[in-house]
Amino acid sequence: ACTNSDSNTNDEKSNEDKPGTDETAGKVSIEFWHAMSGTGQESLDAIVEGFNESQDKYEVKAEFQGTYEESLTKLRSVGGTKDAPAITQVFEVGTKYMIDSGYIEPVQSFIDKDNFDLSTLEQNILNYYKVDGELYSMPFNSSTPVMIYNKTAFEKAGLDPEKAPETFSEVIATAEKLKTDDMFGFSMLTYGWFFEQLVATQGGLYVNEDNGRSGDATEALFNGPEGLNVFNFLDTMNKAGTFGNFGTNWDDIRAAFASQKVAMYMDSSAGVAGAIANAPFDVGVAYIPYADEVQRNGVVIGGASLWMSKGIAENEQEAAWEFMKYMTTPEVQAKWHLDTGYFAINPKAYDEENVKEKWAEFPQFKVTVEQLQDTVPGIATQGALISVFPESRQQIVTALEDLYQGADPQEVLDQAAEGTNRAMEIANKTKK
Amino acid sequence: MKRVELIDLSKSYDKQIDVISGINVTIEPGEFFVLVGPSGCGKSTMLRMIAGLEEITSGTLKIGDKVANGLPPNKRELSMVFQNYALYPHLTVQQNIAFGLDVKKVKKPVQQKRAEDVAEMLGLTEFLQRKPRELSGGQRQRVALARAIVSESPICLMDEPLSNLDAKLRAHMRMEIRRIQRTLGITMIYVTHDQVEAMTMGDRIMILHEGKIQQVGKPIDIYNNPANPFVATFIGSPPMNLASAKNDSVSSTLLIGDTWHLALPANENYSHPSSELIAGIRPEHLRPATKDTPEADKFYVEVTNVEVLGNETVFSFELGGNEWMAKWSGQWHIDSGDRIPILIDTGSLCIFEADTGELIKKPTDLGNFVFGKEVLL
Amino acid sequence: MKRVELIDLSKSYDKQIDVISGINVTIEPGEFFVLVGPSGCGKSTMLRMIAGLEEITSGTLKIGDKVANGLPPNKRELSMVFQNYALYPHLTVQQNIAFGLDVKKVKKPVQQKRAEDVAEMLGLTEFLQRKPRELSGGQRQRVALARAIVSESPICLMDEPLSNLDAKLRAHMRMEIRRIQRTLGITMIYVTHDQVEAMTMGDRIMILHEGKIQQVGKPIDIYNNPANPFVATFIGSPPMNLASAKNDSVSSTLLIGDTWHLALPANENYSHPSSELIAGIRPEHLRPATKDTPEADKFYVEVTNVEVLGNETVFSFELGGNEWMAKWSGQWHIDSGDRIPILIDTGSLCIFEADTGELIKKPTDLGNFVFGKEVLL
Amino acid sequence: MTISLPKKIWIYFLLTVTSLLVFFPVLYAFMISFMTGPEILQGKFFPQSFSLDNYFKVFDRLPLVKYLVNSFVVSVGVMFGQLLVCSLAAYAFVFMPFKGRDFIFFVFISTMMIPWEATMIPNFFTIQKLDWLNTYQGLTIPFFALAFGTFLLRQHFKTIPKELHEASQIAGLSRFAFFWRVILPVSKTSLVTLGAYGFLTTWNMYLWPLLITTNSSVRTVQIGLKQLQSQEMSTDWGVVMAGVIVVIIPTLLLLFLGQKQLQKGLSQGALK
Amino acid sequence: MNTHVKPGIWRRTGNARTAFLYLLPSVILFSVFVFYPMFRTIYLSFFLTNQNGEAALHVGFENFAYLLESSAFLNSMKATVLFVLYTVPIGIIIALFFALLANEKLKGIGFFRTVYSSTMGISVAASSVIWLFLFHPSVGVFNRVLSVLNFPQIQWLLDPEWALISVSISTIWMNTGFSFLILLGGLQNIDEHLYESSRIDGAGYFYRLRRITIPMLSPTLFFIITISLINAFQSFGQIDILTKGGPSQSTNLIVYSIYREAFINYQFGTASAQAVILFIIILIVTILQFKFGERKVHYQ
Ligand SMILES: Nc1ncnc2c1ncn2[C@@H]1O[C@H](COP(=O)(O)OP(=O)(O)OP(=O)(O)O)[C@@H](O)[C@H]1O
Ligand SMILES: Nc1ncnc2c1ncn2[C@@H]1O[C@H](COP(=O)(O)OP(=O)(O)OP(=O)(O)O)[C@@H](O)[C@H]1O
Ligand SMILES: O=P(O)(O)OC[C@H](O)CO
Ligand SMILES: [Mg+2]
Ligand SMILES: [Mg+2]
Repeated sequence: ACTNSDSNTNDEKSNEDKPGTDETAGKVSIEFWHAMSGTGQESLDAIVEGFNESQDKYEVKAEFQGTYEESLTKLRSVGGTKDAPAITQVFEVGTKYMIDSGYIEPVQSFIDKDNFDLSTLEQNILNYYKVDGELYSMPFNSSTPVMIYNKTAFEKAGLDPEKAPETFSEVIATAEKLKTDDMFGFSMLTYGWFFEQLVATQGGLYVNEDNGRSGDATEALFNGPEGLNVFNFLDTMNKAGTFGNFGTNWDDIRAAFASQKVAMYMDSSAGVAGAIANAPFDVGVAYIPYADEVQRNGVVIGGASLWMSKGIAENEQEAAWEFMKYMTTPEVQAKWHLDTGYFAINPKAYDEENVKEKWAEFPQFKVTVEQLQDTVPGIATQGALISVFPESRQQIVTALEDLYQGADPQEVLDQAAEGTNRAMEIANKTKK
Repeated sequence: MKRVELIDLSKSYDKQIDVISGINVTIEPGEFFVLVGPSGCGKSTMLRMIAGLEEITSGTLKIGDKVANGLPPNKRELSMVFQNYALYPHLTVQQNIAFGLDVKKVKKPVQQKRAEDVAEMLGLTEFLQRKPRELSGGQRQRVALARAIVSESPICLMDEPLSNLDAKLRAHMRMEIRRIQRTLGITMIYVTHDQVEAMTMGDRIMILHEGKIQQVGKPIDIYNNPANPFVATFIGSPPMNLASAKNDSVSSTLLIGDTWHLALPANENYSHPSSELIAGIRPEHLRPATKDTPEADKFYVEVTNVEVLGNETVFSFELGGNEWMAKWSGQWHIDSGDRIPILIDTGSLCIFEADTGELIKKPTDLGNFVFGKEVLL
Repeated sequence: MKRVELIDLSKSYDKQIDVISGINVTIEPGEFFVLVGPSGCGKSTMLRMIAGLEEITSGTLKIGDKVANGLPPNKRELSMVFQNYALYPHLTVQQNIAFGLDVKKVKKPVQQKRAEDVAEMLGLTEFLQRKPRELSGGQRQRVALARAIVSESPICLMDEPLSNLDAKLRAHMRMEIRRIQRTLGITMIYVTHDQVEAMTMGDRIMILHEGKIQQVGKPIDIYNNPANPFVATFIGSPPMNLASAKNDSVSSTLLIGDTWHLALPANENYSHPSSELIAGIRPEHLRPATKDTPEADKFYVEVTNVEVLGNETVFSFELGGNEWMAKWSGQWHIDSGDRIPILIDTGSLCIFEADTGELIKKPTDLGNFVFGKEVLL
Repeated sequence: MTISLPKKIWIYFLLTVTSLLVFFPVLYAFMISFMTGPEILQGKFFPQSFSLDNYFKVFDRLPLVKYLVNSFVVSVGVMFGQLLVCSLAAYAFVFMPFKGRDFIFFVFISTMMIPWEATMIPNFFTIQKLDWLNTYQGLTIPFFALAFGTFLLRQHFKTIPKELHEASQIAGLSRFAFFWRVILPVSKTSLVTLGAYGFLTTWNMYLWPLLITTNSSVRTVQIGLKQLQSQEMSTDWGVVMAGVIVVIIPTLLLLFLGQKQLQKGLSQGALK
Repeated sequence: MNTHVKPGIWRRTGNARTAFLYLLPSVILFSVFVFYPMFRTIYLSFFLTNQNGEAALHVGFENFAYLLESSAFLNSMKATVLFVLYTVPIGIIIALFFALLANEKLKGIGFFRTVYSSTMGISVAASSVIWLFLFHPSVGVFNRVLSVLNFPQIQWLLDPEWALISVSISTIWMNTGFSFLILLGGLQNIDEHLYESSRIDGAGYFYRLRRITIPMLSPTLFFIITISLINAFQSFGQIDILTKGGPSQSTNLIVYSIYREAFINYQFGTASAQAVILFIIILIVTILQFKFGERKVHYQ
């Protein structure tokens, strides 16, 4: 790919590090951009190493590129050029953008060519990433939200630690009981993702055009009754003083839970392992709550998937495909699941010995998987597809913050919807 | 060895008042030219203009026959001792001295040799490795001097280069500077406040006052024939005594300071008998009256102040509202309040016209001694 | 009006070499104390120690009976003229002068009045609104002086305050400083290189050499009875002529510089006849021989250099490897190479022991004149 | 100058108290770098034991040595580049009068006001076109010209006694020689300050190196720091703080060495 | 500061030409890496951009009109101004205080100087991480101290009333090191003789401070004030890590808002418009600062 890197001093280095030029080993070398840091990166590096050792035709180089947002920005800048990597990890809300960008090769073409059996993968996950029946990217790290609670505190408050509250009003009541001078009853990270989930589990849509899946969405729907339910739910607790606001930072809310400042909170399934490890008390994991007047629909998949670049050498695409396939194997998924708490996209992974052992030790893990598998398929739980999702999430964060400051729920939701509408309008207007 | 010519040179800092105006003078190649004048009269300004550091407001400056008004300083091939030294604070004494040589790409060993020689001459050898801030005032001044000397440029400008040195060192430096200037044939322009330097070092002196030339000439000529009262009082220490005077052509006497009647020789006659005059006499020409002095020639003065300087004694008295001073060799036991008889010789009198300041009578008897006339060989 | 006492004072900048060592001297209240010495001998250092700007390495400094070693400068109630002026570049002349008063919370109008008065006295009135960088060297120095004068502190330290002024202004300033010091009874410690200042301003002079006291005393006493050859050559300009000498007790003559035999009066006898001596005589005591001089008393010298200073003439000749100088009043027409007969009077001779430098014979005949003895009243 | 004892005590007191306040966060981070997860959440100040586990983990997880070397190369490169480019410009601004000088200077200054974030994307494309992605020059050259540095040096050059310029002119020094041999040595203090600034800001840069590097060949240590923190997985604070300590130690050392260069009065003794 | 030479025309241009040579490296680099992107930014501010960040729809001044009406943007401006007001004066005063302390000639002063300047050696990212911990609502030191002292706890970063103040506190901490270093350098350059002279006059500490130190330090102060103002307007890293602009937009400084608009929302058009407005604000502040500030500055 770097044939025209002329006489700069870095020639050697670039030859070494750039994909496709590892002539000495005769291997096809590709780059894999990801946004995994911390333990996620550790695990990922190990998996990549495993792949490289498992065969001698391909070599994958995993390169960290910053947060989801940062790596996407970078991808936008190099997309379609020789600097683009063969594989990129993009978060779920970037799906629409990626499809529209024209920089990517849908994995569906390889699936077809290779007769890859998709049914081995978790259907609920595929649901999200399938657009118009086609799979554009290979799911990889998937998470869902769960509600984590302090069993010991439940006991102290005279509640059944094995029975977590399920509906909004139950949560409100339980929170009331759990609230002490030092401890709030309930909390949720100020992050749009959780709001999306709480809307979806009620069967509510985020945007029109069937959540953006039957056409470009033009109007936000999350300020409808389902959204309002969520805001009212939070508002009630906030006004009652049973809701603890720990901001937008994952660590803050987790620390609050671990240091018993809050008894129940919403977290990603990927956070369960940490919560259990850090808490000096018994930790319970439950499904996310839903509004009393509706049926539980379940959760939308979160996390990220792997995208293949278009316009790169064929053998590089092949390498990328091989790697993706490798990533779906039960062994890899088991390791990934255990290291990080993300789901195994291949349910067979749950049959692996080490997973079983772990589940025996921490039955809480199972809850996250069950919740996903219990999810009712539908437009709502399939998740929204809009290209301006990050911006919309920002609007929600602001709305939540205003809500916690005592603003009117409907008003702030409408504002967020308005902002989202404008963003969508601009996006549609400027679309090529 | 270059001529420096100043033609109608003027300078103004604020575009309003000229601090220097209409200077016309030619400094000959190899000449030692001394510039004196009261504080603030524009000496440094003039040097700085010649050096190219100060813009010339009007007039022409020629260096070695070429007009140099716009020439940058580094093209003028001169060296300069700044009144405030301007040493390089980050360099050692050695490096400061050798700096100019280094600039001219003189070889290192030669640089070092020359720097050391000059340092030796100026008594700086033991400070060669120090930074300027670790030196005493006089030592810094010597470094500044060394820097100019070592460069051996054809033109050298020195702005009060010896002001912070003691008498002994200064005497030594006077000689050395003069010697070097002669040996190398440097054209030297030298600003000083020191009478001895002015009198002994220069081929010519120029006296500047309020930015204007008062007189240019050989030191001794200026001393003997000051062009105007300003020069008369400026050159010579203590200065020439001055008092208003009137010429009484009838009695052929001169009335000095309204009190002293001095008989004039018959042939002396001042063209403007009615006009106001200024009479001047140097302190050393006010001599003690001796036993043999006829009483009529004695002037009695009441001493107001006495200073015994070791080898001479200066006392003051009042005449016509001015303080007059007399200087006699030796240590005299005089006290304030003493009445002392003194002698005035008309021969040593200067007379100026009061309005124009023009010298109309030169002193004739200057206490000039020639062996064979006064003393027996 | 405070005493300043220095007891065994020493100072070292680098903890190795003492630049000042073992100074013991008491400066009386209201005294005008002059400090002289060659460049780099430690004068400024000593002033700075008294001012509290430089740490005292060892010894005791008392100001007005209190030990002041650790006293911060602002508690010492003194004023100082720095050798390098240390003007505040960001303040105008007026503000510079009034700075100390402002510190002492003197009322604004009073400040202004006093600043203007002093400026008037120093001829700075027209520059009051200028910044230091727009002044000439001498003007800056006068601002520094004004700043010290205006404060009227009981102790005043001045470090070469007149070095950049012309002779006329300097004479004027000498008088003014002396007058103010007397009127206010200030204790003044004054560093100078100027012979006239040293001789005329101080109640006492102290001569410092390489950080050690050479002599302290009244100016005229020091001039007449220098404690050692260093002082002898340092005070007086041109300096005292020195040459090695031997006492021939048999013929009762003194052999000076291996060439001159000087008959000694019978009663003169130097304790160590065999030891090496140094003979010294001041240039003004080398007088011209006249017709009446007996040929035996004449010494013929060959003139090597002549300087006519206007009111006096200095010429040099060589004696025993040293350059000697003679100074005669008036303008003498002497040329280099002339052979001139001169007279030496044993009465004006100084004799020092060569090893210790101790003065063993004071000059008796100093050309002292008293009216009534030499001249007729 | 002498300082009296009570004043000395008072100053030492103030120095100690304020430096403790200033240094507390760093000290705290240092302590945390030895703690285990639960210890941290319990909010202790002193770790139970000073175990180096977290440090081992840091070095284990990342090619930290390589990152440190890269950071060092890049920071030193930017430092020297800035010193050269800025001092040249500042010199022109102070010692060469020309028409429109103030205007050009102001244009220079105005570049400081342009938010870096606003220029980053076009710059990225420029670097990409130059084929400087993943190279040291891509990481350094865009930062060589620095209005801030030009400004800093100009302020300092303006305080240099003009007599030095004059003396040098008379000595026959060319413009450049004066710059090189007098101005730069005399301005050591400011150059050290600017050097420290350039080094440290480069050392601390995150977004740009992230953007123009796609692999670890020339990546700098701040990206490493970021890699230690994870968004959704519980951050291992002990390890992060260990990383923080590893990352700041070289810069603290540099500051310590640099401050020795901030000696008193480099232009003192120049004038009478 | 000029080489007083007769202004012949050839010579004047000669000066300009040499000057240009010295300025050339800066000029080239600025043109490529600052001016070109800046013009591009200005250009983009008149467009709506597509998902790839390319100008897609010319909208004239619409972006600006939208921003100036948008309460969110006005709020950003307000937050920015408040942030500048909180951080710049206090930061400089503290740094000056430290610099004055550390300028004393005492044993071990080097250690203290290093400590004071240490925050400069800690990247914004690293220090923000540390402060995030200090401000932590549950395990943070500040709240622990408050609870030990029996004061009500403060939601440092979560309460919109406090968030900006908290961010300001940490920003001041981060910036003192640098300001300190610059001011110390300035102090060190003041001629010792001036202090000597004033001490002899009996000037007390504060008098000296007011009449000598501050005026002589004025070029440095002017410099650091200008720089601090500009830096404050452009603070980004701490916001990103500490609050991400929240809560309730209370810390959504303009630069952060630009970042979000450009890097998260990928709206280069409006982001550019914001950048242009920010640029104009800083420009005005700096011009004022030069106009009124530099007058009081004393150069040698
Ligand atoms: N800061 C310093 N560090 C080291 N040595 C110094 C320092 N200041 C002065 N000296 C040395 O101490 C000696 C005495 O210096 P001082 O300034 O007291 O001399 P001075 O008598 O005032 O001379 P001058 O008449 O030339 O001003 C000199 O040799 C000088 O070089
Ligand atoms: N930069 C300036 N701006 C305005 N006026 C100035 C400037 N420099 C000097 N002057 C004034 O010009 C006049 C001449 O100054 P100059 O320095 O030439 O005097 P000088 O003869 O060298 O005096 P001195 O013997 O005191 O050094 C003085 O009155 C001085 O105040
Ligand atoms: O942090 P992750 O990987 O669980 O992803 C959470 C959200 O789905 C990101 O958009
Ligand atoms: Mg002058
Ligand atoms: Mg001195």
